[in-house]
Amino acid sequence: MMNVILDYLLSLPSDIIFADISFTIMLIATVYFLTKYAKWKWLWSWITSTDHKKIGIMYLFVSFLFFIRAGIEALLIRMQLAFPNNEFWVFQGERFNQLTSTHGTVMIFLVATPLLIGLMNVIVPLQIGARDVAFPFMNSLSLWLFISGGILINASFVAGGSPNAGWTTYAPLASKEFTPGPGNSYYPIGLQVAGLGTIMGGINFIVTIIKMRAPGMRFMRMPLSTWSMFITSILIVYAFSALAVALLLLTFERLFGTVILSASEGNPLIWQHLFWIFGHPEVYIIALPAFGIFSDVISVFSKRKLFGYPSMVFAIILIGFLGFMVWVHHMFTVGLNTNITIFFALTTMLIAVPTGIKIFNWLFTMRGGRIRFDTPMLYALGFIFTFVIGGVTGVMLGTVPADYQYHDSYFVVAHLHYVIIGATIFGVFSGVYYWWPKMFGKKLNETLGKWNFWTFGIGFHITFFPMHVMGLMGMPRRVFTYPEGDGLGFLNFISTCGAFMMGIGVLFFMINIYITTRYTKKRVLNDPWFSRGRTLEWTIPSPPPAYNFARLPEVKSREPLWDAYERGNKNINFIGEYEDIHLPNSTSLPFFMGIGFLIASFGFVFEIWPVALSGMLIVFLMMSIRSFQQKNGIHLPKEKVRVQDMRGED
Amino acid sequence: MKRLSKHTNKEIHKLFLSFLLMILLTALAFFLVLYQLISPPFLIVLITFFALIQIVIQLDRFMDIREKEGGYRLTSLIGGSFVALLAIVFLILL
Amino acid sequence: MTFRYALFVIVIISASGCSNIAVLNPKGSEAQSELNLLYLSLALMSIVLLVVFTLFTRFLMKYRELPGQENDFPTQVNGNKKLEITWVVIPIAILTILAVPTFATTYQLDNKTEIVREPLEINVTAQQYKWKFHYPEHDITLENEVKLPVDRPVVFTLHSKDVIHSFWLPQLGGKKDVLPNQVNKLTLTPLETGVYDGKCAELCGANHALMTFDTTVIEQEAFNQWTRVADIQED
Amino acid sequence: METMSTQMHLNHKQAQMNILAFWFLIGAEVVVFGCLFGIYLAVKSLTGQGPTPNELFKLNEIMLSTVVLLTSSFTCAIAVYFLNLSKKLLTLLFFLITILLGLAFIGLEIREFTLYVEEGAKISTSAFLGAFYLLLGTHGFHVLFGVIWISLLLVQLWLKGINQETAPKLFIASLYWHFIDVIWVIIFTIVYLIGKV
Repeated sequence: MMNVILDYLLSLPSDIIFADISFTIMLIATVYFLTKYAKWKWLWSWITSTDHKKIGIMYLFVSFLFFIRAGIEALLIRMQLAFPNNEFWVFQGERFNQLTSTHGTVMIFLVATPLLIGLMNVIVPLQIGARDVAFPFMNSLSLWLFISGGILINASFVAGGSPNAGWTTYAPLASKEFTPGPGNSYYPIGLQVAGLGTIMGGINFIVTIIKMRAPGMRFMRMPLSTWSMFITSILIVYAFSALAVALLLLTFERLFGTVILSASEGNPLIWQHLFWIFGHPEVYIIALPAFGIFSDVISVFSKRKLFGYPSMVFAIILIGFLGFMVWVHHMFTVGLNTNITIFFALTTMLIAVPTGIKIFNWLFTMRGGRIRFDTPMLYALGFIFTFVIGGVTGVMLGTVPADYQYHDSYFVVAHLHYVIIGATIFGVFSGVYYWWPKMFGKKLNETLGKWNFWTFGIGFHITFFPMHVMGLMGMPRRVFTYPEGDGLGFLNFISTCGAFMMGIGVLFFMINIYITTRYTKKRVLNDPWFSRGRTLEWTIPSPPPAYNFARLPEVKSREPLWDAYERGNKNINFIGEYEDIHLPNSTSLPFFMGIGFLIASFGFVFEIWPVALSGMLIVFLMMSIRSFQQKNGIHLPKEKVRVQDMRGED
Repeated sequence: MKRLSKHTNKEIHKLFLSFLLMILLTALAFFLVLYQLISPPFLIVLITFFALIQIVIQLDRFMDIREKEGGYRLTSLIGGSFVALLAIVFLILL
Repeated sequence: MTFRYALFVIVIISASGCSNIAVLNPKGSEAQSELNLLYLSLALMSIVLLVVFTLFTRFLMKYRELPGQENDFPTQVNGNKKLEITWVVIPIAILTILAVPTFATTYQLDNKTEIVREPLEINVTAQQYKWKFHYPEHDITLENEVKLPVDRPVVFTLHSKDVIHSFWLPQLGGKKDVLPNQVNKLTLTPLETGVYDGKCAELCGANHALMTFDTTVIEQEAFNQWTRVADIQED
Repeated sequence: METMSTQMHLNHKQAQMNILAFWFLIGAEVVVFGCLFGIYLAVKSLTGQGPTPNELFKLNEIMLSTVVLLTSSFTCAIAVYFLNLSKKLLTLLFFLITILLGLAFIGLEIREFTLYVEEGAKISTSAFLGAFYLLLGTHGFHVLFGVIWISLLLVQLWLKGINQETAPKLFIASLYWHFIDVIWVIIFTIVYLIGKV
C-alpha cells in the first residue's frame, strides 16, 4: 500500500511534489502553533464571528495569502520569460498556461476584489456611524463562500490541473473538446461560489449604506470612501450577475454537453460578450474603492478639504454608469460591425473625462495644504503618478486602428498592470497603512513602510514599463517563449529583475507586520494621524469596541471631526443617551455552508454526482437551520456600555 | 371594523381585476398567435406590448413597487433592466 | 518625477529609431496608418502627462509641511467652478481631436476589403499551432510561411479549424481574430520587400507561443516567377 | 394583538432592510435572466439537426402551465392580503394553494421536457435547445426553490403565528413568487409565442 502511494507521488511532476510538500509543511506548522499556544478556541471565535471588523480582517488576511500565491506564480512566469528560448523548471507550454491563467484569475477574483471588500467591511460602518452592517450573518456567509471558492481554485494546481485557457477562459478553448481535464471546470465552479458571496456582499453594503447612516449623515455628507464603495456595491450586484450566467453557461457546456459555445453548432463569441459585460465593470469594481481611499488619504495628509466633492461624487457615478457600456473594446479585433466598434470606442474615450476630473481634483486638494509624506500618502502619490500613465495608455488603446496593433500584446499587459496595480494594490496598501491603527490599535512601522513603498513602487515601474515596448516589438501576451535576437531578451530580463524587486517590497510589508505586532507596545489614540483625521472612524477608540459607537455621533457636516478640531475641540459631540446595544450572535453556520459548497464543487468538478448532491444537501440543511433559528443576539446593558466608554476616554 | 372591511374588500376586488386582466391578455396573445390573425411583425409588437402590461400589473399591484420613500426598488429594477437590455441588444446583434 | 517622464519620452523616441520595434517600423500601408494614430494619441497624451506631472511636482514641493507648521490650520476651500469646468472641457476637446481621425481610419481599414481592386487573395486556415496559406488563384498551399508581392493589396480570408486564433503581422498591420464559426477578412498592403514575423496573438493552447509564420515580401516580378514555378511543381 | 399589526411588523427597521435587500437581489436576477434571454435570442436560429422552435412547442400545454402560474401568483397576492389582515389560517391556506399550483407547474414542465427529450430534442442536440433548457431550467429551478422555501416558511407560520419574524419573511417570499411569474410572462411571450409566430 505504501509503495503504491510512494510510486504515485514519485510519478508526479516536480513542481507538484514541491507544492504538495510546502503545503503539508505549512499545514503541520499551523496546527503545531495553534496547539502549542492553545489558540484553537481563539481561531474558532474568529471563524464564527459576525463582527464586521473581524470579517474584514479575515477577508484581508485570506486574500493576502492568495496574493502571495499568485505573486509567486508571477515570479515563476517572469523567470521562464527572463531569457529567450528559456526552459525554466517545468513551466513551458501547458504548465505555463496554467500559471498565467491562475495568476490572473486569483489576482482579479481572489485578491483585488476581496482585499477591497475586506477594507469595505472594516471601514464603511465606521465611516457612516453604524454599529454593524445590515446583515451580519450574510456578511459572514459572503466571507466563507469567498474562501470556499478560493480554496477550490487554489487546490486545482495539485488536484487534477489548473485552468489553462487564460483568466478570460475563452471558448471554445475552454470547452471539453480542447481541454478535457478538470482544470477548466474548476474555473466556472469555483468562481461561481466565490461570486455568489460577492453578490451577497454587494447587496449587504448597498442596504447598509442606504439604511444605517448615523442621524444627520445625508448622502452628500458621506466620506468619499463610502461613496465609492456604495457605487462599487451597485456595480457588483449587476456585473457579478452577468458573470454568474457566463459561468453557468460554461459549466453546462463542460458538464452537461450543451453546444451553445461550440464552434460548429453554436457561437463562441457569446462567452466573450458575457464575460466582458462583467469584466469591464469589474475593473471599476476594483478601482473605484481605491479612488475613494485615495480621496480620503490625500485630503487627510494634505490637511485640506477634498477639492470639488460634488464633482468627485458625480465622477464616480458617471464612471460606474459608463463602465457598463465599454466592454466591446476588449473585442475590437473580433471582426464586429464597424458602427458597433465606433460606439464603444466613443464610450471608452468618454470615460477618460470623469477620470480626469478626479485626477485634477486630487491635485488641487493638495494645493495650499500642509502635505505629510507618511506611507499611506506615499502610496496615494505613487498611485497618481502610475495611474495617469495607465490612464493615457487606456485612451491610446481606445483608438481602434492602433488597438489592432496593441490588442493581446504585451502593451495590454503593461496597461492593465499599470491600472490594476496602480489603483487597486496601491490603494489597498495605502488603505491598510492608513487604517491599520484603527484595526489593531498599533501603527505600522514608518521606516519599513517607506522601504516597502519604494522597493515595491520602483520595482513595479521596472517590471511593467518595458512591457509597453515589448508589446510594440510584437510580443503577444501569454507566450511562454520568444525567439532570440529581437532585443526582447534584454527588456524581458529587466522586467524580471523588477518583478523580484516587487517581491522584496512585499517581503518588507510582511516583516513590517511581524515587527509591529511583536514589538510595538504603544497603543494609539482615537486619531493616530497627528490630529488630521476628518471622518467618523477617527472619533472612536482604536481598535473600536464590538459595537463601534457607544453613543451615536452627531453629524452636521461632511467632515465632522475636522470641524471639531477647527473649533478647538478634541472630538465631536455624541448625541443621545447610552442605550442597550444589541449585537448579533456569532454563528458557525456560514462556515459549514462554505464546507458544503466546497464538497459540492469538488463533486461537480470531477462529475461525481453523489458528492455534489451531498454537498448541496449540507448547504440546504444549514439554510433551513438558519431559517428556523431564533435570532436573539447579545444584549449589552447600557450601564456596561457607559462604563466601557468612560474608560476608553481616559 | 366595518369601514376596514369595506376598504379591504375594495382591495381584493382590485387584485381580482388585475388577475382577470392578466389572464385575458395571456389568452388574447395566445389566440392571436394560434390563429395567426395578424401579420407577424405587428403581431410580435402587439404580444410584447401585452407582456409589458402584465409585467407592470405584477410589479405595481402585486409587488408594491411604488414604496413611500426613496424609490430604491424602482431604481434597482431599472439598473438591472439597463444592464440586461445592453446584454440582450448586443447578443442579438452578434 | 519629471525625470521619469523625460525617460519615458526618450525611450519612445529612441525606440522609434530602432528597427527592432516592429510596430514603430511599419512596412505596410495599414501599419503606417495605425502608427500615425499611435503617434497622434501619444502626442496628445503627452500633453496630458506633462500638465499633470508638472502640477504634481510643483504642488508636492511647494506645499509640503515644513517644521513648525504642525499645528497650522490651512484654509479650506470647497472647490472652484471655473477650474473644474476647465478640466472637463479641455479633455473633451483633446478627445475630439483624437476621435475624428480614429473613426475615419477605422471605417477606412474595416471596409478596405471592398474598396481595393485586384487584390491577391489568400485563404488562411489556422489550426492548433500551424498556419496554412492557400492561394486560390494559383492553387498553391504553404504551411507556416507566406510569400507576398510588394505594393499589391492582399486580402487574407481567415478561418480557424478549432479554437480562436489571432492573425498578426506587426510590421504590415494590426491583427484580426481567426474564428472557427465565422470568416474574417483582413487587407494588408506591403510596401517594402523583406522578411517579417507573423504570429498568433490569441491564446490557443499549449504551443500558442510557437504558432508563428514567416512572411516574405518580394518584388512583383519575382512573385509571378515563383507562382509559375510552384504551379508547375504542384502539377 | 390588534396593536401589533402586520403592517407594523413590515415597517420595522430590520424588515425594511430585508425587503430592500431583496429588491436589489431582484435587480441582480433581472440581469441573470436578461443575459439568459440574450443567449437564447442569439442562438435561436442555430437549430442544427434538431427541431426548430416552431416544430417543437405545443402551445396548448404551455397555455395551461401559464394559467397555473398566473393563478398561483394571484393566490399568493391573496395570501399577502390576508397576512396584512393578520389572519393566520387564511394566509396559510392561500400560500398552500400557491405552492400546490407551483408544484403543478413544475410537474407540467417536467412532462414537457421528457416529451421533448423523447422526440430527440436533448440539451446537446443544438445550440438553440441548449439555450432553451438553460433558460427554462433556471426558471424552473427558481420555482422549485420558491416552493421549498415557502413550505418551510409555512411550517414556521404554523408554529409561531404571524409575528415580527415570520411576517417579513412571508412578504419577501411573495415578492419572489411574483418575480418568478414576471419572468414567466416574458418567457411565455418571447420563447413560446414569438417562437410560434
